Amino acid sequence: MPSIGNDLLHGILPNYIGSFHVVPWVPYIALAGILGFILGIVPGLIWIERVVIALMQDRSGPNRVGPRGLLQTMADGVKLFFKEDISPRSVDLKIYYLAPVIAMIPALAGGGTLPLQALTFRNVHSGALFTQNLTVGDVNIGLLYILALSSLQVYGVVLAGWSSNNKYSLLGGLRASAQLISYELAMGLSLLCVVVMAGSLNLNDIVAAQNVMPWPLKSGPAELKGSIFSWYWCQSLFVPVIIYTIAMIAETNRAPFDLPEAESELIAGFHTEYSSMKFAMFFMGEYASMLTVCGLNAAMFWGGPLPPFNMVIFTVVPGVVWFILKVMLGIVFYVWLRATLPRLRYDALMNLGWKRLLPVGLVWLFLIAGFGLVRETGAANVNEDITVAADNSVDNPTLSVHYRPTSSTGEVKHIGRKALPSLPLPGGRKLNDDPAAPAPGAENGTPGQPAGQPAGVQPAPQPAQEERHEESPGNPGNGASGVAPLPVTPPPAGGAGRPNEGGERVRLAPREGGERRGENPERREER
Amino acid sequence: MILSNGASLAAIAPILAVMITGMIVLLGDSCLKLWRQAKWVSPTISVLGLVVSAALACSLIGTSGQQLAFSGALTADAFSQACNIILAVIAALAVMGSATYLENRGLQHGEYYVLVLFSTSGAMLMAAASELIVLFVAVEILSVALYVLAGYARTERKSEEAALKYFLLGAFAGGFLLYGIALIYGGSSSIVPGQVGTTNLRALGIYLHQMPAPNQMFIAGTALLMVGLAFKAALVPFHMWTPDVYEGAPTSVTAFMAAAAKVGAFAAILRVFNAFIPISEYWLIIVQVLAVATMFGGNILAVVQDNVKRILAYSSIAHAGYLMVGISALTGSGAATDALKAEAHSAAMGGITFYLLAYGIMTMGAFGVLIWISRRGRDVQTLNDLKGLVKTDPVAAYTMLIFMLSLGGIPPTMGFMGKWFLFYATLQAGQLWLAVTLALASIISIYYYLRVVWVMCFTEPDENAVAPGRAVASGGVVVSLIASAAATLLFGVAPGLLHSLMDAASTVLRP
Amino acid sequence: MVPTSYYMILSGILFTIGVLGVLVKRNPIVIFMCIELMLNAANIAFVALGRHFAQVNGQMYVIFALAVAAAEVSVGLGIIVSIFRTRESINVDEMNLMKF
Amino acid sequence: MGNALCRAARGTCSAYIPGYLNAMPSAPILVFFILAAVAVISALMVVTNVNPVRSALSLVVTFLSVALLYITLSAHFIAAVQIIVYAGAIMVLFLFVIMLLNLGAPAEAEPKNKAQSRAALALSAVFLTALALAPLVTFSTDAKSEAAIKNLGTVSTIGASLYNPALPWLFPFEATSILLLVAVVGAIVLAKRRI
Repeated sequence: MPSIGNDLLHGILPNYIGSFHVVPWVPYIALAGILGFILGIVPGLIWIERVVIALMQDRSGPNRVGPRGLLQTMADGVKLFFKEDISPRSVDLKIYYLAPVIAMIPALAGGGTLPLQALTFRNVHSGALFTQNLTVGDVNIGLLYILALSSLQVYGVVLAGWSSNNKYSLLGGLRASAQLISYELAMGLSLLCVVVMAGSLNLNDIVAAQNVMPWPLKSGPAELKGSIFSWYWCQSLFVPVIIYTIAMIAETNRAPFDLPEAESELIAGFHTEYSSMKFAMFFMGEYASMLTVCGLNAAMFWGGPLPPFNMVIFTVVPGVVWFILKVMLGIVFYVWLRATLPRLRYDALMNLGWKRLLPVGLVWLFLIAGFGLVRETGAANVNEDITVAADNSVDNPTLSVHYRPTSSTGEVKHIGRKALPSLPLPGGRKLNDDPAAPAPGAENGTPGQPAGQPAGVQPAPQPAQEERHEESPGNPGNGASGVAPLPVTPPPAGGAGRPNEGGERVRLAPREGGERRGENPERREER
Repeated sequence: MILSNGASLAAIAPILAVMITGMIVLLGDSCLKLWRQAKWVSPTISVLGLVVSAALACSLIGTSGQQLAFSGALTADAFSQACNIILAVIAALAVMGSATYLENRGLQHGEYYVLVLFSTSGAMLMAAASELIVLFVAVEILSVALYVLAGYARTERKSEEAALKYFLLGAFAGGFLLYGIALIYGGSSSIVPGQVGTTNLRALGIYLHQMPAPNQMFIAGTALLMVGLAFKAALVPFHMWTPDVYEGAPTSVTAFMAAAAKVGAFAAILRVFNAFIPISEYWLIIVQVLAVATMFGGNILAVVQDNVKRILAYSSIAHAGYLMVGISALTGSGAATDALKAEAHSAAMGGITFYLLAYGIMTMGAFGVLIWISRRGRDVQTLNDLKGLVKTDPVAAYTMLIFMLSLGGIPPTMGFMGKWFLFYATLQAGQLWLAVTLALASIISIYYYLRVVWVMCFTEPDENAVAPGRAVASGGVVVSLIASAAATLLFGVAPGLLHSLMDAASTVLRP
Repeated sequence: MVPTSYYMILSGILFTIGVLGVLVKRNPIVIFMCIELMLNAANIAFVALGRHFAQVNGQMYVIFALAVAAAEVSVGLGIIVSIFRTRESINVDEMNLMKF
Repeated sequence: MGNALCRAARGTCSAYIPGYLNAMPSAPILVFFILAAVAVISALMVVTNVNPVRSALSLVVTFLSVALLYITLSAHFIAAVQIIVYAGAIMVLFLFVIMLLNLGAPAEAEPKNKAQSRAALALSAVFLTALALAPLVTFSTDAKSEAAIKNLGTVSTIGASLYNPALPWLFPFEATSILLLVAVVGAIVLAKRRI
């Protein structure tokens, strides 16, 4: 799956010099779309929440301003905007003003790596088709980026609580920070299960890894490919999805985990002292982060932009619509929980996080990893079969801009390889390795090494490994010269057979690496 | 030779044994109720594990050569096995001495032994580390466990204060250590072919041997590394934390800390400076200054103390100074020929190893006596508490006498033999003035050791003292005291029994 | 490409600020923060040097330094919390039960 | 203009940059200086602030700018981990403890120890010159080509080296688990009311 760049900066400033491997405006579209969507939908979310809760509680809900009360939140927003801005005398002013801003930024930025849609374009000059993801930053650390931002989210709450100089606020802030730190672990573990299955931290790769036949089937009706059964909620990740969902609710401080703002104990918790627009910013930040975590949930466990079945009736709908639909289902789930569940006690909350979710997540991670290891080592042939099957199943794209969640030929090969849950084995299976290359874990891993020849143990990346392999049998001292009995044989002066501590073995030789890779990954790296 | 990963695991079996014992104690203590209720289980298992570790190390010490384990992360050679033996002995003595003491003060928990075992394994890793970052991780394993142990008596302000001081200064030293590693990584590029960096001590030794021309960055890195290690080994002027921490920490912890942390730190210093011998003209003078300052600083400051734990703390500083003399002798800077240099090197290696063992045993013994005579609730703290001990508790007094004589370096004790070996190595290295300084410093030290003896033997018991009566003897402390007293005398008379240990250590070659 | 020296100088400056902070501050928590700053300075140096040598080693060191920092923080803050339980202040100047 | 800047940023086709742009420092240098300035200023604020909470916040800013510096060094994984571990976990713990102990109120005027401060400043000046000048001498040559380093920081490279039994990182990685175990046990021993 082509990426706009290897890192965030390059992702934000796409490279459009040279022939068109990427379409430069796509990330900006995604950026505008995500920001606009998050900021624009929040009033709608509040309306949805109020209406759904009213429905569940069998009452009317908002029905005065606008049709069915649709404009009620607009009116509330206008009111908040024009309200007098009160800042209590004893607050720490700078931090007091900074806190709502800090609360909002990570929530808005968190959507930056969400996979909205895979777009297919035709190069005007060569006529070749290529796929590009509608993502702001299609980076190799996409998941880590979201986790990093979500870990920054706690600052808004903590600082608001502290700077208000109010004991209820302080307690709210303390509770929030403890809660966020605790649940981040369980959240990370559940997401790690997905990473182990997909073998990538890039959310687009993770979505692509779900776009295969559901696991036990090797072939079957094409409608099932990438269908609801092949998403990770169903592919032996039904426990992590539960853990993630609980953790995500706790991370966003929503009912039934809304202890930081428990009105019966702490008035309004960390935002007790906040009014008017600053309060509104907390409010928007909370909804924005709800959208982000639901988006992550959709991408990680529910197939992201994939339609529930690979049938024309579903695939005509653009993937981004499916994505939004899944996010909205998550939001409704939030509201449903809020309407039905009572708030937890604080110790119960901590116990749930540390004593239930964390161990279960850990055990499940081990299971997934072990399971993946067994299948990885035992199923080399199956791997090839699936690759071929995936190749054959590609239908030729004809439209120049073609809304289809799958991608071009090279990509599908890659997806085919990803069909099996894979553990990153020593020897480094790489995502964008040419699928024709031998499976690294099985053949080049160290177990088969003769014990007396540690010099032959290969360095990490695939291509460099082969070179080393040619040299090493003839020269057992290579890479070991730093270890020869000390004063007796000082290592030779040349650079090639240098010790392991030096460059050669440790250096990962990406230059040679690039040449040996297939055309597609090479292009990807250039960007 | 490079060991395969399986062989590497076998080569570090003593370390693994300690780690695994730690985990067993942790699991057993937290999961099994019976284990937790029977207070003797955790110490017994710990001692068993340490004995197994020492036995494994003894069986592996014969392996000759410079074995690089785990692709160069560790050096599993005879010296590291010797250090494993020393550390296992120290930790076993500490565990045996702790049980009663902790029981008396209501601190008896399995976690204590877990932390002792893990920090022992950290010290063992320090002795084996050949990659600097492994050294850093090992230092931190040792230190983090010791920070906690120093503050183990959580309700006592002194203990907490000790923990905080130790922690802040230890972490500060860790910062220096890490930055020093960074600078060495960068600076080594000028001597490593291919203009890349390395932090592998073995490789650095070889390259420095070929091209003893470090650049400024490398020298700056070495200096910072030295500062970091000097903090850990409590060399003057980086010793400020030592007396406070030793005084504040529970006595059993102080004993372990004084012995194990110092052995680990010196093993690491030895590894580092052994690799840097080819550039000794840059650091030798600093090491010698540190040695002299540490010997005199420690001894002179000890003279004016009234608190026994502080006296022992300063005495441990002084002993670090003696060991630094041994490091200086490693270079053989004054020796005329290469053969003489090699001889001085092996003499210094043997001497340092013997001294580490001697220091460990006699320190554990001296603190063990304090533990033995301290009564429920309060520690023996001041010299006042020891007044007339020979009348109230003659056995304890005579045992203390042995250790004091040994610490002071008076024959026929192990301490004397240790100093003699160091003295001999320094002479071999052609550093006569340093040898004379060592002798002078030891003469100063005899004053305060004999002062303790004088207080015990020639004063009347103090009514207000902590320990007027005979202490309730307990199995562990008694065994540990008997063992260390016997070892102090035995190896003082017949140091040849440790011949194989010293020989093994001296297989660490000059680069 | 930005020369490696720039990064090294930056890391030197940050390290010095860290050392300075440890020496002049009185609040153990802030002292501890300055120590974290020192570790970070070392990390910058590692990564910059690793890039300079085109080695992945530099980043490996950082991973270990991060783990060590995390371990130190948990224990250090534990000590500070427990010290605060027995006395109401944590100013290092009041840590004077033991004097030379 | 933007196009040209972009090219300058990539450092690929410098020949096509119009003459007037050659006088400008290239974009990476600018980015570096901005980030470095932020890092240094916020690091100074850690030391100069009397309020521990503000010190902590300044330190968070330092960590974030250091994370961005890692990105300019193409160490993406380290950058993400820096934010997650340092900014997201360590500093939150710091803030948590500061708030728990309620140390936030600006401390009563710190007793200034003039002699100590001066000694510290002098010492720091020495350090600064030594540490800052040493690399200037050592790194007169420029770094390796960009192609050689662009993949150094990816997750796969890091993972493949960290778990490669032929490299010396596997053992310290395992040893780190002991360290973390010690830290966990230690934190509980120290902070739990009843063990």
